[in-house]
Amino acid sequence: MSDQVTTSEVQAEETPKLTNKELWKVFRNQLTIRCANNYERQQNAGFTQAMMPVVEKYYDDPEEKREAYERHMEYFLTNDITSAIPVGVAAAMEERYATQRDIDPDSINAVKTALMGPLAGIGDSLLNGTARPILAGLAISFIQAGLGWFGVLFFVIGMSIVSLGVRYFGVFQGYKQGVKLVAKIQSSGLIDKISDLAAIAAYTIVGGFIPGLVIINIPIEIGSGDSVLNIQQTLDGLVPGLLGVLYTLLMYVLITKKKISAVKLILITMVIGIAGVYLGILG
Amino acid sequence: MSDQVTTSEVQAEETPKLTNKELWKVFRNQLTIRCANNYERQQNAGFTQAMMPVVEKYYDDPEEKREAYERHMEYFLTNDITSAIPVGVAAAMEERYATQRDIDPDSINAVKTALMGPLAGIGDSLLNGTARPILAGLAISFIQAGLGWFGVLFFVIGMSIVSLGVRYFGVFQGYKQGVKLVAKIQSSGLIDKISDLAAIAAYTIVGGFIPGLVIINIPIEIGSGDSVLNIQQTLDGLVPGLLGVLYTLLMYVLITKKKISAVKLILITMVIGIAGVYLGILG
Amino acid sequence: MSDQVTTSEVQAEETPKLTNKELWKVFRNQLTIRCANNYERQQNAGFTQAMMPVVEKYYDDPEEKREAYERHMEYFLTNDITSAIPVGVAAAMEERYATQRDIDPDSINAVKTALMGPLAGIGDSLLNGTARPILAGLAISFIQAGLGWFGVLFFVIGMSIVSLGVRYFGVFQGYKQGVKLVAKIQSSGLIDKISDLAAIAAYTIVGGFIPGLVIINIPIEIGSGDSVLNIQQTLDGLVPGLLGVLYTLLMYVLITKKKISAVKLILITMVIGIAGVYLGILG
Amino acid sequence: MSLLVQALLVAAFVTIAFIDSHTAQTHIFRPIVVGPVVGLIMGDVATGFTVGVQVEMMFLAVIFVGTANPPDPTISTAIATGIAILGGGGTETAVATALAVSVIGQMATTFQNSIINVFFMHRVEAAVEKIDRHGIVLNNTILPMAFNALLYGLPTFLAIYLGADYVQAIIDAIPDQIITGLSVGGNMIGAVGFALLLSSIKARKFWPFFLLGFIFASYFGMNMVGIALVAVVGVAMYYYFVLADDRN
Amino acid sequence: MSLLVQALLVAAFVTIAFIDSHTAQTHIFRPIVVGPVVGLIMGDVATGFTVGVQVEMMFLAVIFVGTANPPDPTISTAIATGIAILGGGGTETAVATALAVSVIGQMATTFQNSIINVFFMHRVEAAVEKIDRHGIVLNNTILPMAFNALLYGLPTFLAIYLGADYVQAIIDAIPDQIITGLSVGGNMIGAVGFALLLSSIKARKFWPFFLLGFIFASYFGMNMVGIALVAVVGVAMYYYFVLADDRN
Amino acid sequence: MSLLVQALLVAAFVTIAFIDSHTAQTHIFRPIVVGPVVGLIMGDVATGFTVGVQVEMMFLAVIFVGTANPPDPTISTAIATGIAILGGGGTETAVATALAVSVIGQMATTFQNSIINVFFMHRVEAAVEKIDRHGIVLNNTILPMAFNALLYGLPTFLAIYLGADYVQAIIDAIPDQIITGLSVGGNMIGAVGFALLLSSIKARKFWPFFLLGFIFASYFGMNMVGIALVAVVGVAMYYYFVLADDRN
Ligand SMILES: OC[C@H]1O[C@H](O)[C@@H](O)[C@@H](O)[C@@H]1O
Ligand SMILES: OC[C@H]1O[C@H](O)[C@@H](O)[C@@H](O)[C@@H]1O
Ligand SMILES: OC[C@H]1O[C@H](O)[C@@H](O)[C@@H](O)[C@@H]1O
Repeated sequence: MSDQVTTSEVQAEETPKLTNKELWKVFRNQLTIRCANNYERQQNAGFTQAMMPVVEKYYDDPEEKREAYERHMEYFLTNDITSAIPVGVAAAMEERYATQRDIDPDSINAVKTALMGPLAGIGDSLLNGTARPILAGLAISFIQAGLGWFGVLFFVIGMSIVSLGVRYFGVFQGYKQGVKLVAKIQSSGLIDKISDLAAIAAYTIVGGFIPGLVIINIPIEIGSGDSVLNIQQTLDGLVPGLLGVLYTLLMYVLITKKKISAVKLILITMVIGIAGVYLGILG
Repeated sequence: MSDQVTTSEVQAEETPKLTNKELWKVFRNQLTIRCANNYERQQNAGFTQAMMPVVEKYYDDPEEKREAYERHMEYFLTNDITSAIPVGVAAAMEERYATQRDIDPDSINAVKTALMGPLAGIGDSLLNGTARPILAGLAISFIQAGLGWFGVLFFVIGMSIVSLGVRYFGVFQGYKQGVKLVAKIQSSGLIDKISDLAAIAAYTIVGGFIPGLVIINIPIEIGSGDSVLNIQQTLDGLVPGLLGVLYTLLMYVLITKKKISAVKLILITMVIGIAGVYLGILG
Repeated sequence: MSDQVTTSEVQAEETPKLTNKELWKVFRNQLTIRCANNYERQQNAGFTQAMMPVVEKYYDDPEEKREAYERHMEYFLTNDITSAIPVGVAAAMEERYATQRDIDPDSINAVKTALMGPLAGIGDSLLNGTARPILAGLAISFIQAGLGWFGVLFFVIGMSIVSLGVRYFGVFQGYKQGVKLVAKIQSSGLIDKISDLAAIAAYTIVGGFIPGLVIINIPIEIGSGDSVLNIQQTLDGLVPGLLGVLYTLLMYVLITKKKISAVKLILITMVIGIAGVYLGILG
Repeated sequence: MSLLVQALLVAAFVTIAFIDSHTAQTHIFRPIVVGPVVGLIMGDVATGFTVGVQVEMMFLAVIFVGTANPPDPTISTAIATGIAILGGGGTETAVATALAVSVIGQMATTFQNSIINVFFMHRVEAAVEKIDRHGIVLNNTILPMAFNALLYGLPTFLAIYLGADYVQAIIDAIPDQIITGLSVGGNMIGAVGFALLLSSIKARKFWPFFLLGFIFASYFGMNMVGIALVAVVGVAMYYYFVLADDRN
Repeated sequence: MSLLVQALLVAAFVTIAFIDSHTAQTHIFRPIVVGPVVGLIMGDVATGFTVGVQVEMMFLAVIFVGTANPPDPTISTAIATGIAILGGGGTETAVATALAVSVIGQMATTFQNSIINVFFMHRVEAAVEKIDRHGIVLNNTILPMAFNALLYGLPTFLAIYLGADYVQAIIDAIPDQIITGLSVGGNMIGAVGFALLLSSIKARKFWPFFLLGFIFASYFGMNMVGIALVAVVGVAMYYYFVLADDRN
Repeated sequence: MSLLVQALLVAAFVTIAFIDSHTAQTHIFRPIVVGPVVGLIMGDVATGFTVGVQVEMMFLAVIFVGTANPPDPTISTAIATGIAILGGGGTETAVATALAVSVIGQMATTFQNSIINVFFMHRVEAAVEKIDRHGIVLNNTILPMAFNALLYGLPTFLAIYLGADYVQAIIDAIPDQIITGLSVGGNMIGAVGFALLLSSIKARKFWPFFLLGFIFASYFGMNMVGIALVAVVGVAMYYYFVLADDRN
């Protein structure tokens, strides 16, 4: 196998690589990942724009170009900042496919999809859930200590470093790792293995985030005096966060089995929230 | 392998099946599963009565009939209500053995035994530990709200639906799944796989139930003033629930190694309880 | 394979075994395991002295004797008392190597190293963390109850039984199990399997002990009034015990990658502690 | 209605309730049903509801598992309701005696499971030898259920008929240590049932899951539903990642 | 500076802040920045800092995940700061209105994501069909960002220009149940995002890890970082002990 | 008995106690033994018991693991008992000084392990080169144990002989930050021991178990016995479900 790898690597060397300048272009376009964020296919348009420098460089045939763009118009949702990593990886894979034709173009979306879940979870917890509150907390303290605008600047610069730094890392390193990846992609079931590991991370993270982020509370109390039955407390005594996970699974079934669009489900959910409050069964 | 399965299924079609009327008979007899519940072999007599309609239908030879009945007089213990599931499965297996002779009759008890532990745990936690307190809590609330007999009726009807519904499901679905099972039973190690999975569930559940359900408390305090040593607190500081699990393991050793009967152990345990209270070392 | 084992066992029978008297000698020398305990290679000298009776019995050639002693001068660290187990096992392995030459002498240190982590963890938690506080607690209670010297004696005798009993068990049983081990050692990858299982135990235990035993606290508070940011609380809100595990991993990197000696790291750590307190960033 | 008739009716209901608890389990044996029904018989439904609700709430979290044999809620509710209505001493004292009386039901059940039903089960075995269908039904169902009248109906009848003082006298006659001892023992006998379940497990190599379940419940105080979920994770992982992989 | 100019400047800043939150995310959209900047525009930096710090602390733990759409901190800080400076009624009432106003931003974002951007995304799709690079950029970036002026800038302008009473009147006009209902719904719509992520997972057989993550968070109250660590353990164990072993 | 003789006897006992802690570990080095014995020597057994019990309880939960080097209980009990008896100032102040003095023992042990015993260990190595059995025993056991008299016996002797004021003067001379710093450092040096254990592990691919153990202790506050049980589960599962399966 090692011979084979070497050969692949040799071929890889021969592939015209994205220059640093072109990668910076990808970086700039990746910044728009959330601009047209929408409940139908989320960050798909943004991803497509991020891929523009790569598609324009490697594809000449209009039909192929269109196919490449269409590929990235598929559903895509992850943390805005860490999405730079699949952007970098996808750049390497498009490059390989365009120049060598030795990988399956479907594998590009397979890898993107695999990375969505883990990167959403890790990005949200480490950036939104950790870095931001810490920097904001420090900034508040500086302001309290009378440092005023210094605190504000400290926060903005700190968050810029985090946001742009991770994106820079994501695009450049993602590309570099993507190049290594495609060199080995013929080896048995590599894409499957990536999907497997990503599935483990995504399932664990989604399952673990739900109790804190999908919150449904039934404020009904039956009876009075000593023997009041608080429904929410009873449910929490059995399985804390049960309603949130059940509602998520209901959404899952409606999306996968009934093919109801996310846009509809979100509007329905808002209506349920308001109706539930009016009826006194949610709150 | 798929060919083989098909053949088996074809044969299965040819087997004279239990009619709905006969399954209702099994259902009625299953209701007696706990009548002669005893500490020697628990629900064995009840299981045997539940099997009566099946045994009487399929076996003509008296010797075979006796063997079939004896089979079910073996030790059996699970939740009264969920026991309907192994009853249904065993019905299908007896049917297959009687008519086709292509399964090992020992596998019938193997499957029953495998299902005992998981169904005891799941039945007790979901029926006794969840459905009953919720329905009772609601009923209490209705009564507190002045609805009186409606609350009582609500509780009795609710619990009847739970109790009889699960039994109905158990006998009919258990039978249906059992028929599928026997069709595949020749496939490599299916019984072993069922036993393996059941063992995982049973071990987890038994290990996890012990701290809440086998409670031993040593009320001894040594010393006085600031330096009182509370033995129970010290033990709980190391391994909460240690004594309960150790006592269970002692019972296990006495049953498996010393072949002491459960009846004896239960009487001895009661005596230990009373003696311990007299001596002031339990309480 | 069973034939092979039998043959090995027959050979094992023929090996001149350590007599009980000689094992007692090992026991006595094992008592010195901690005498020259040092931060460079910890209990290595003590282990070497413990091996003396074995080395002197089985090796005649001075060169081989020296090699055997040198072997045990390697790094060794575990709980003082449970270290008797690897002492017993190593005695059996030295015996086998000296008399049969059919095991790899490197495997002796491999087995010793494998046992270090698990025995440190289990020894410390069960002896230092469980037996000692319980016996001391009881002794205190006896003293409080006016039994005076009886409490003291009770404690000393109790701890002697624990300390010497476990060592006796360790040397004699360790030797016995070691003899069995070497008889099977040719079987495929036995040493690897022991190392694997020991690695699992050691990693779990070390990871699990760090939060309680490597404690780093940053007493800095920024801001004032309602919006005080307590750094330690913020860190604990994210990952309790984070600093301790990071410092341990830093030490790990310095030891394995930078080859900095443990003695230096310990002195540096003490200096960091004192400097940190002076600067108000640790405490 | 004379007290004799009332006592007989209450005893009959308790017997039927125990038959229910041994068969269809519509749960008429629970305090929340027994209280009102006995109140109806004794002519004071309101008190019946009060006592029923109170005792039900005391027993809400008591779960019947394996051989564990917790204090009996059925007889105790019946007697407590009767005493409350007859004695007129308020529901509080009635409920207090109920708890004490529940030990009597517990003792009766222990006796039933360890002596009486062992006897009948062996008679079922004899019937099986003779392939005697009617013998199976007689000894598995009819006779054991008839015994409920003796074990649970009779004490109830006596308690109602002879009155609160009599019950109190009997309870007082039982040393405190016996009562505490029975409940201490009752808390322990679950161990036998779990040991029986454990000994029924064929695939012994899965014992680490026993320790796993224990750790979660012991150190993290996980409840029964949580443990069942952990079991599901264990089973599913073993199925997908060990068993299913072998198939290939 | 006239109020008109001030209101226009604040609205411009809010629009820019929202563009930042949709692109580079330097985080100038956070209360701690918005407060002081609006204070500067309105001529009272001190109040700007006070309001900014207070609202930031209220939103410190609110995390944006998937489709979950929490109350908006940007508009609400801008308006609260404006009201505090103009109304002179103290920061407390200003901050209180801020929370109510945050629902408006939340509604705007829901509208943007579910209607407006769906529209633009389909226009991007059309541009792709025609391989029209400029169409992609126009419809993915320029037009959606221009809409921020309408969705977030305009309400801000009106609130500042028309004043506290006007804002209060609008808020009062919205029934309490709508406001609570929107926040209840907002707490629930995360379910859709998680469902989308779940439906994107190919290797369905790993669902037991979903239950595992849920158990740790539900029963043991583990936080997001802890869950991420558990995911690392799961991935690594599967990699080393299942995948890597297969390679041999 | 003159004070000189008493001080010598106490110093001798402390030396022996340290030899015990380095060899057979009958645990005569624990406060609960040291207190009464020193009391006996100093002629006030009652005070010895009081101080011994109090210091023992302060050190009850302090566990010696790896390189972690907690405050020393032996010298400090001896000196505290001596001071309490001689000074007559009550046990409270005596015990308070004990805690301060425990840092001296801790420093001595750090010195012993990092300098003295490193020296002797190298002499053992030289003896091994010459296959000199007596050299091994001399340098591994006899000389290091003799040094205990110097490291622990001498300070004890001086403290008792020169008296409470002297000890206090020395303690006062040490800056507070040094004392706190030593204990802060002492809390950290366990890291080195754990790092050494980690670096001794061959099969690196099992590192996920490190994270697992850490998660259980960190997030769920599991104690050492619990962690050991988790390790047992891990080892057993890997043995049965990975290693044993391979055998087939
Ligand atoms: O635990 C299984 C089962 O055991 C016994 O039969 C009774 O206690 C039942 O209530 C329980 O369901
Ligand atoms: O969860 C992933 C991602 O979902 C949405 O795009 C937004 O809520 C982001 O803040 C979040 O990072
Ligand atoms: O941790 C293992 C071991 O390390 C050192 O040798 C000492 O702290 C012992 O008390 C401990 O048992």
